[in-house]
Amino acid sequence: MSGAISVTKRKEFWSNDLLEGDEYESDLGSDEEHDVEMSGAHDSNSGVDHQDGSIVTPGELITDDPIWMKGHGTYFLENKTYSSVVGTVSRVNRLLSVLPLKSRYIPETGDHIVGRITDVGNRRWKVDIGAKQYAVLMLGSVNLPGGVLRRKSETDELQMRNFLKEGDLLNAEVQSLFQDGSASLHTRSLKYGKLRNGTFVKVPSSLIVRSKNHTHNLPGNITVILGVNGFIWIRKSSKMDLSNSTTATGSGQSDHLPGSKNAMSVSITRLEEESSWEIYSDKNDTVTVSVRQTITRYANVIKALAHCELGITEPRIISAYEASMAYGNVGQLIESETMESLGQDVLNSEKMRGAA
Amino acid sequence: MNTNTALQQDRHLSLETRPCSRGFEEFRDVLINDGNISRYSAKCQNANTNNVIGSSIVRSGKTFVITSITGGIVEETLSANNEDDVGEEELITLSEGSNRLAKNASVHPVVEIQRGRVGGPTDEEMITSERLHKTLLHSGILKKTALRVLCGVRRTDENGKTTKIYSDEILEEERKISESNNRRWSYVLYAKIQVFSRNGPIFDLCWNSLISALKSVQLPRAFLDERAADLKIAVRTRGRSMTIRETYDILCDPEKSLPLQLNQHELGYGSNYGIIDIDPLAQLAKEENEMDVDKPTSVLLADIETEAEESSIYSKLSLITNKDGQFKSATIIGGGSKITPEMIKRCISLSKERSKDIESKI
Amino acid sequence: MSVQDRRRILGPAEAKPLRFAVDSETSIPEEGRTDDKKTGKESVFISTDLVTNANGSSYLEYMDGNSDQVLVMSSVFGPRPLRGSFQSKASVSIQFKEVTLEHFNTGEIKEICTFLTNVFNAVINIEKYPKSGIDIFIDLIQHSNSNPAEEENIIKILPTCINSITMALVDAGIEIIDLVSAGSVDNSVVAFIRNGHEIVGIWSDDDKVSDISRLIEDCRVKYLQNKQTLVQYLR
Amino acid sequence: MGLSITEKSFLFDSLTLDPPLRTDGRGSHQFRPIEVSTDFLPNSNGSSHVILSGGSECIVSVKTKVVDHTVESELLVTDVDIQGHRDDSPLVTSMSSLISKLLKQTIDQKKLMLTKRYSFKLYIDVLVLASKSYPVSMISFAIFSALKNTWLPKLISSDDDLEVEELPTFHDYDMVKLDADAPLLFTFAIVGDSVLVDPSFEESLVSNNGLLITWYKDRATSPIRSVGLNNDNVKGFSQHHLEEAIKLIHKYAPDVERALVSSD
Repeated sequence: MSGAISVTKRKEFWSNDLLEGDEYESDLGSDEEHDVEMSGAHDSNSGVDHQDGSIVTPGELITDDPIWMKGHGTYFLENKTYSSVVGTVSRVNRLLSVLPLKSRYIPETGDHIVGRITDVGNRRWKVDIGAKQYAVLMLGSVNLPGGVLRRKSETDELQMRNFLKEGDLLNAEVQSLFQDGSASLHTRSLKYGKLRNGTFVKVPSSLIVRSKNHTHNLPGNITVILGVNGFIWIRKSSKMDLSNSTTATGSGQSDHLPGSKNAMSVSITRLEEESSWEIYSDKNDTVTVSVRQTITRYANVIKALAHCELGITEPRIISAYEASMAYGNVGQLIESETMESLGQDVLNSEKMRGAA
Repeated sequence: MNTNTALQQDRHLSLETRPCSRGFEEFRDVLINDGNISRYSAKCQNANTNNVIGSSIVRSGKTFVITSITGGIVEETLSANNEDDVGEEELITLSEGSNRLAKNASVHPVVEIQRGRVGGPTDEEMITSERLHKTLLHSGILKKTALRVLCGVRRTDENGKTTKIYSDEILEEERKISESNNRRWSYVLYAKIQVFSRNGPIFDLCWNSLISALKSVQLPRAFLDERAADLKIAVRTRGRSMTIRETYDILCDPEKSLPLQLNQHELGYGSNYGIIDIDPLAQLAKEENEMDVDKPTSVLLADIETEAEESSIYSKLSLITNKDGQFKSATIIGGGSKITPEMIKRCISLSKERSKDIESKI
Repeated sequence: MSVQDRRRILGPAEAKPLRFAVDSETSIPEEGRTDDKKTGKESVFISTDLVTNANGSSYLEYMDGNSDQVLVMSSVFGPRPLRGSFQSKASVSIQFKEVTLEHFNTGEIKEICTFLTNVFNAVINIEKYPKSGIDIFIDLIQHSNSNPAEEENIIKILPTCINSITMALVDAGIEIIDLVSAGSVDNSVVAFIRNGHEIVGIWSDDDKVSDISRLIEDCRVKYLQNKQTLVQYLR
Repeated sequence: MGLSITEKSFLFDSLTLDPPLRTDGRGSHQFRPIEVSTDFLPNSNGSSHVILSGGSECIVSVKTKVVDHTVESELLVTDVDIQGHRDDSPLVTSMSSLISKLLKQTIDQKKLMLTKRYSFKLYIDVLVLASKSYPVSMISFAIFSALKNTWLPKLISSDDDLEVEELPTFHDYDMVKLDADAPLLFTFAIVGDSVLVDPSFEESLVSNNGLLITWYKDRATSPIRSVGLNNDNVKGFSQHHLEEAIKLIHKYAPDVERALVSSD
C-alpha cells in the first residue's frame, strides 16, 4: 500500500453487468452463505415449528401452540406466535423469545460493563452504557475516598463532580434492574472505578462472549476490560492488575513480564489506602512509548476482530495480536484486507489448536 | 417593578432630583449629524458602491440611534387605456381630492434595538416601526408626488458615448419622446433604524433620527436606455404571436440627484413626558408645614430615562410638535396620576422649545 | 425577510432596489483620486464603553493610507449563565451585523464569525468561566474601499474587527491571555499573539502561498503596529 | 459523546510524541482508507459516493442545464447539506459558502462554454450523510471524483449562433466527459508540535488548532484557513506548523490525487 491513501473502488450498483446475474456483491462479505436456501420462508403459516437456535425473520410463525409464554422479540396474534426481530429462537422452560442478532445491549444483573458519565443529577450519575436507556449510578453505591465504610454526607452531594463528572469513563457492575429494564450500577469494589492510562474501543455488544472474568492481563504489560455492553478499555497494567493476575489467565502471561514477579506479593491491605482521593484523580501515570504502541496495536486488533464479526475472547485477542506482529507498522492494520486476513489467521489457528 | 425602585424614585423626586440627576423639566442634551454614511454625504469615499441615500446619527445622553435610508423603484400599474379616456382621469383626481391620505406617502422603517440577543423582532421594535410608519403617513410630511420618478432617456450614439436627457432639462420637442412611454415609476424609501444603549422610551428618539435622515435624502435621477423606451418585439412562440416588452431595468444616474421634497411646515420633532405623584409618606420632612400632607403632589418629568423612571411612571405623554407649537401627533396615556390641563399646556410649551433646539442642530 | 413576514414593514413586493449604472466615463477617473492620498498616514480612532447595556464595548475607526475606511463597533455580553447541560468551560459566540449598507452575503458573514470564534477561543481564558456564555456582537457601521474596481471583500475589515473585539473584551474585564491583533496584506489576514511568535488565526485568499513566510512576516509587521496603537490607547 | 479527561490527556501525550502515535497507529501523513463509488445516480450527469472508514459518508450529484450565458452569469451553483445540522447553522452556511467560492475560483467557465450564446450550468449538490470529524476534506474529495466523472451531452448543432438564432441540439446518446480539474481541500490537526493529516474524531477533540489548505494545479494555494476542530482547548500555533503542513501537502497530495483519479 504505497503512498498516503488507499482508495478502494466499489463497483457501481446499477452497472448493466449486474443484470446478467453476476455475483451480487452483498455486504455480508463471506461467500459460503451466498446462495441462502429460501426453503422455510414462504410457507410461514404452514405450522412447522422452528427448533431452537434456527434463525427467524420478522413475521415468521414460530409456533401456534398457546402454552408458550411470549418473551422478547415475539408478538402474539390469535394464539399464534410470530417473531418480530431477526434472531435465533430460544426456549427456556416455557418462555419463548427471539434473541436478535444485532441489537442494543440488554443489561443483566452481574454484568461487568464500561460506561461513560453523561449527567450529574441529585445524588446520582446518569451513565451511557449503550443500552436502550441510560443506566443510573447512585451516590450510595460508589466507593468514597477515605475508606469503604464512610457514611454519605451532604458535602458529598455537592462535590459529586469531584468524584465523577460528565465524559468520565468507568467500569462498574450491574447491581439490579429497574422495572423498565434500565440498569442500576455499583462500583463497590477496588477493580471498579474511573478508567485511566489507556484508550477506548467500541464494538457491537453481541460480539462479547459472557464469561466469569472480563478483565484480562495480556502480554506486553497491558490489561483489557471487555465490557459486556461492547465498551472495551485497553490500558497499561496497574499494580492492582498485576496483583490479582494470580487467577489463571492466558499462558503467555508470566514469561512476558520477568520484572513483575515481586509485584505479585503486594498485600491487599495496602490497596485499601489506595482508595484515597487518588482513585478519582484525572491524572494518567507515565506510560512508555512501547506500551502506547502495544495499546494501539491491541486496539487495531480488536477492531479487526469486530470487522470480521468474530466473537471477542481473550485467547482470540492474544492470537490475533501475535498474528499482527507480521505487519511491522501498526498503521497497516487499518486496511480492510489486512483486517480480513487477520481474522482468517485467528480462525485457522483456532481450527489448528482445536480450541472451541 | 419591585417596590424599592418606586420608593427610590419617590425619594429622589421629593428632593427635586431624578435618578438620572437631571432637573424635572430638563431634557437630555442631543447631538445630530449625518454620520458620513450616505453616498451623498460630504466626505463619502465609496460613492459608487454605497446605496444609502440618506442617513443620520442622533445621540441623546448615552443612547444613540443610527438611521440609514435606502431606496427602491416600483412601477405603478396604470389603468390600461387611460391615455384617451379623460373621464377616467377626472374620476381619479376627484377621488384623490377628497381622500387626503391617498396623497401622502411614507417610509418603510425597520427598528432594531441592540439588546445582546439574537432572534426575531421584539414587541417594542415592531410597535415602534408601525408607529413611525403611521405617524409619518398621517403627518403629510412626505407627499406621493415627491416620490414620482421623472424618467430620463439614455441615448447611446454610434461611438458608445452616452448622453442622458431628462425631460425637464431639455427643449420642448425632445420632451414628447420621453412622454410617449406611458409607464410611470415611483421611489420607495426604506429606513433601517438601529438603537444602541437603550435606556428609556425610544419612540421620539427614532422619530427625530428618521426626520433628520429624511432631510438628508437625495433621490438619484433614473433613466431608461433609449431603444428600450418604445421597443416591442414580436416573438413567435409555439404558434401564438406575443409581444413581449423588452424588460430593461430602470437604472439610476450615479452623478445627478435631486433632494427629497419634504413639506417643511409639516415637520415636527418628538419629545416625551411622564407624570407621577409623590407619595406624601415618602416625602422627607423638609417642608412639612406648608404642604397639605394627605394631597399627593404630582410632578411633570420631561424625557424619561433610566429603568426606575420607566417602570414607575404610568401616565405618559408623547408629543410631536413643530417649532411654533402645532401638533403633529400626540399620545397621552393616563395610566396612573391625573393629567391636568395645565400640565398638558406645560408639555406643549416644553416641546416647542425642544423642537426649536433640535431643529437648530440639524 | 420573506414577503409574508408580518413582523416587519417591508414595502411593496415588486419594488426593485436602486441599481446605479456604472458607465465608464462618468465614474471618477482612476489615477486622479487615489494617489494623492496614498501617502496619507494610517489613523485609528478608538473609544470604549459606549453601549451601556453591554458589559464591555468598543468603537474603532480605521483609516489606512489610501483612505480605505472601516468603522466598526463591538459589544460584549457575558460571562452570563447558560442553560442546559454542565460545561466546564465558557462557550464563545460571535454575531456580525451590517448596520447600514449590506454588502456581504450570509455565507461570508457566517464564515468570518466561525473564524473569529476560533481565534478568540484560543485567547479568552475560558476555563475561568464554567457554565457560562460570552456573546460578542460586531456592528459594522461604515466601510469603504477607495478604488471602485475592486469589489467589496470581507478580508479588509477583519483586522479592525479583531482589534475592536480585543478592546471590547478588555473593557468588559474578561480575562484574555494576550492582546490579539492582526495584520492584513492584500487578501490575507494573520492574527497574532505573544508579539508575533504565536499565530491564532490565518485566512488567506490569494495564491502566493509559495512564500508563506514572507506573507506572515508582512502581516507580523502590521500586527506590531496595530498592537502598538492598542497599547497606547490603553495606557 | 466527548472524551473523558483521562482519555484526552492519554491521547494528547501519544500524539505529541515524535513521531506522533495516532489512535489507529497511522503515520502523520497517512489517510484513513476511503471507498469511492462514482456514477451511481442514473439521472445526474456525475455523481460520487465517498465512505470513510471512520463512518463518515458523503454523496455528491452534479446536474447540468443549458443556459444563455449572456443573460445568466452564474454558471456554477453549489449547495451543501449536512445531515443533523440545521441549514442556517454556522457550520453548514460557512462550509457551503467556502466551497462555492472555491469552486467558482477554480473551475474556469470556459470549459462549460457550449456555443457563443449558450453554455452548461452546473448544479453541484453535496449531501453529507454522517460526519464524525470535520467534513470539508471528505466533501472536496467527493466533489473531485464526481467532477472527474461528469458526462455532458455532445453538441451536434453549430457552435456560433450569435447571428442566426438556433437552440443547441444534442446527440441522442453520445456523451462528452467534462474536463474540469477540481481542487482538493486538506484538513490538518495541530497537536502540540505535530501536524496530522485527516484527523479522526478523537484527534480533533484533542487538537489545539486546525488548518485547511487547498491543493489545486499541483500547488498548495489559497484559500488557507485556520479552523477550530473543537471549542475547548484551542491554542495558537507557530509558523513552523504552517510550513510543515505545506511540506506535507506538497509531498503527499499528488498520491491522493492519483489514487482518487485512478479510482474511477
